[in-house]
Amino acid sequence: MTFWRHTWTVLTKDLRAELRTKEAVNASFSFAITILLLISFAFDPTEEMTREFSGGLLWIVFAFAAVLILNRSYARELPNDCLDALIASPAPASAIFLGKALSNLFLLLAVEAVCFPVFGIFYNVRWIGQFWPLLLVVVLGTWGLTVVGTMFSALTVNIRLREVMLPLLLYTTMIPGLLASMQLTVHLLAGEPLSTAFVWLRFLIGFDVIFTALALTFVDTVLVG
Amino acid sequence: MRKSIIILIALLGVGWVVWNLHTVLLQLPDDADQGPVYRIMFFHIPAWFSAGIAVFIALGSSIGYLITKNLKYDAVALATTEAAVAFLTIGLVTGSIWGRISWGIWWTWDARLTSALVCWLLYAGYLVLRTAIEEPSQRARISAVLQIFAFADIPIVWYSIEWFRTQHPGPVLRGSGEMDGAMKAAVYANWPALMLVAAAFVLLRLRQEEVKREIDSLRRIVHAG
Amino acid sequence: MDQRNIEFMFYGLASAWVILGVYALTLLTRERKIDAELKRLRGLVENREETK
Amino acid sequence: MAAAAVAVRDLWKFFGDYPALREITFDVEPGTCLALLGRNGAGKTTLLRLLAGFSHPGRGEVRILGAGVRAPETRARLGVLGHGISLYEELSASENLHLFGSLFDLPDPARAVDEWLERVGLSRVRDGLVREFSRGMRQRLAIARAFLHGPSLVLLDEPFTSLDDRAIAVLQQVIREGLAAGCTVIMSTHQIREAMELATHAALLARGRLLYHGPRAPEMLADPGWLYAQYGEA
Repeated sequence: MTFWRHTWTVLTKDLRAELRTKEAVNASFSFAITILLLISFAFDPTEEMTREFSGGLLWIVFAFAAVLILNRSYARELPNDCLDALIASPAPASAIFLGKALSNLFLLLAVEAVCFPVFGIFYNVRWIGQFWPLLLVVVLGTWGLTVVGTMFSALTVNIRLREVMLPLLLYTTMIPGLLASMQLTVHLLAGEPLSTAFVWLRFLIGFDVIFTALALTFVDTVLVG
Repeated sequence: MRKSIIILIALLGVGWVVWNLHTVLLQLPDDADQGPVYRIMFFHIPAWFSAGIAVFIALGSSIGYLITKNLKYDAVALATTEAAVAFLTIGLVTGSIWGRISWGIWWTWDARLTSALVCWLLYAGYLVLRTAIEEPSQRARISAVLQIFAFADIPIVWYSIEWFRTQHPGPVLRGSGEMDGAMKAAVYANWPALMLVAAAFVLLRLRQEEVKREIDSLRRIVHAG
Repeated sequence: MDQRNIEFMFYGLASAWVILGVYALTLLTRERKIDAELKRLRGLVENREETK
Repeated sequence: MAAAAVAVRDLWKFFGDYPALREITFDVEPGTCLALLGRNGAGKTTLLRLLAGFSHPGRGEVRILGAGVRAPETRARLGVLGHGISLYEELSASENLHLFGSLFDLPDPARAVDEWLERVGLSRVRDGLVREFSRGMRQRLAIARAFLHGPSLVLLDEPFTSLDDRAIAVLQQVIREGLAAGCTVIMSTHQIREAMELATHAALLARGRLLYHGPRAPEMLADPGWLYAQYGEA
């Protein structure tokens, strides 16, 4: 019970601090839209072919946008040595981690929520009919992205080249999770029911569970030297 | 360990590989379907096995470091990961050259190739991360956690890409017996030989890490005084 | 076709040796570098103790 | 005999192979104030970080109020004030304190926050963002943050460095009241005179070793350099 209260405290703290300045969210959002636009130059969005794999492109956009939010996640604790005060408090490192991961999830979902309609218009893709299954897939995929990313944000918080190391480590580790999310999204955007791609859904859930467990286990080791 | 012993092990390994090469090139007949090019397999397959073993040892010593905080385990993890990356590179390059003849292309996004490439990226990322951290204890701790994450990712990567696409020939050593007994024996004979070479690499690297630790403490003395 | 087959066999085997050689070479250059550094620092420390 | 507030046994800390702290052993009795002296790089901050549980010792053990350093009950009774102020620029004074109040599981965080804002003289700007605060205001808020949960052991790293006069007065007052209420204080410091006025004990660190640990002698108050001179550290 206390664990969840601590999680909630950190979650609301991070969201409030972020929403006051909107530094990370604004950067992430404009970056996402720019990439959506750039990709439309690389692949002709009016072609049937492009529409077929555009669900996969969407996840590349999300992965790029995520790094801008994730890089700030633990780095925002650095300026006044706030991380020390958090570690010194009775809240376990795993609760702090979970609060931060949930806050990142929320922020990233907000960016994605704006991207989806823009994407639908740019690429002439209809996704409203698949809203609920799509929401499930997006939440699961984004959770994988944030839980691994928040962990690596903690891992790289005190090192040189933090901004470069995070995406380098995150993208390689995320390949299976991104692959599953892309498969499911393409499948759903083609108008197929979720039930025919059930293996991928199960796989994505498995990915999330494994990395959430690993992160919660090792975050204390990473933060307390 | 004394340098001369390491050199002896290296020479023994290299000599053994050369001896095996003689058997492979002169005594074994050409493969019925593939022609002479299949002889690359005598390097390709044992290289993967050796890399696999190195990766296991690296994981074990990373966990060992987290439990004991003894920097020797960290040095073992580093040395074996480097050897693993070297052998993974051999596996990728030889496989690619073999594919050029057998499949007619240098690279194909088939399951095994892709998984192998992702593994290579994961461990290369580990080596890059190490270069970004100065303080030895912090470096050991953080890279040990990353090692665990990388290892956990391998089976997940494997399954995801296996489902995604497959073109690589199935396991040639077991099952339907695609490979002739004498050839199989030659593959197995080359494995310990390459392992000896790998062992020499690891021992040399370990020695270097020891010297580096001595350099570090000497530096402290010079700076302190 | 057969000619190419044999040619590529040699490429494959050679590439494996080349990669092993390159890694061995990086190990050896590093060895030389850290040995020199060790010698330098030992000299510094000895000097310091003599002057003390 | 009651358990020591802090019991340190054969403590070593390594950075790589370099021992930043070597065989440190000492006890701090409850209700006393220990001034941790030593030059830059002597290991004062490293020792405080170990006591605060920010890092694990290489060898040896620290017991705080009879429990391990990372135990939640220890954390709840520990107040830490380090080099940084550990406050969030984007949050207001009261939001900052509320955050730590709830992380420390205070039964009535709102009351504690009000009380402490009053004590450090920031009640009127309680809703102002820390970003807009002057240096002195930030420092006073940091003091409130460290003492908010009524800790029984307070660790202060160079507390008087770079404080303005008003913040020094507030901190001295808060420490005095804490000591009177049985709280234990350990502080590292350069400003020997201010520290010595409060300290009941003193300890001297040099190159990771504990050279002296004992009651504060009258000489120390009269001549701040006395301890250093005694142990050849001057």
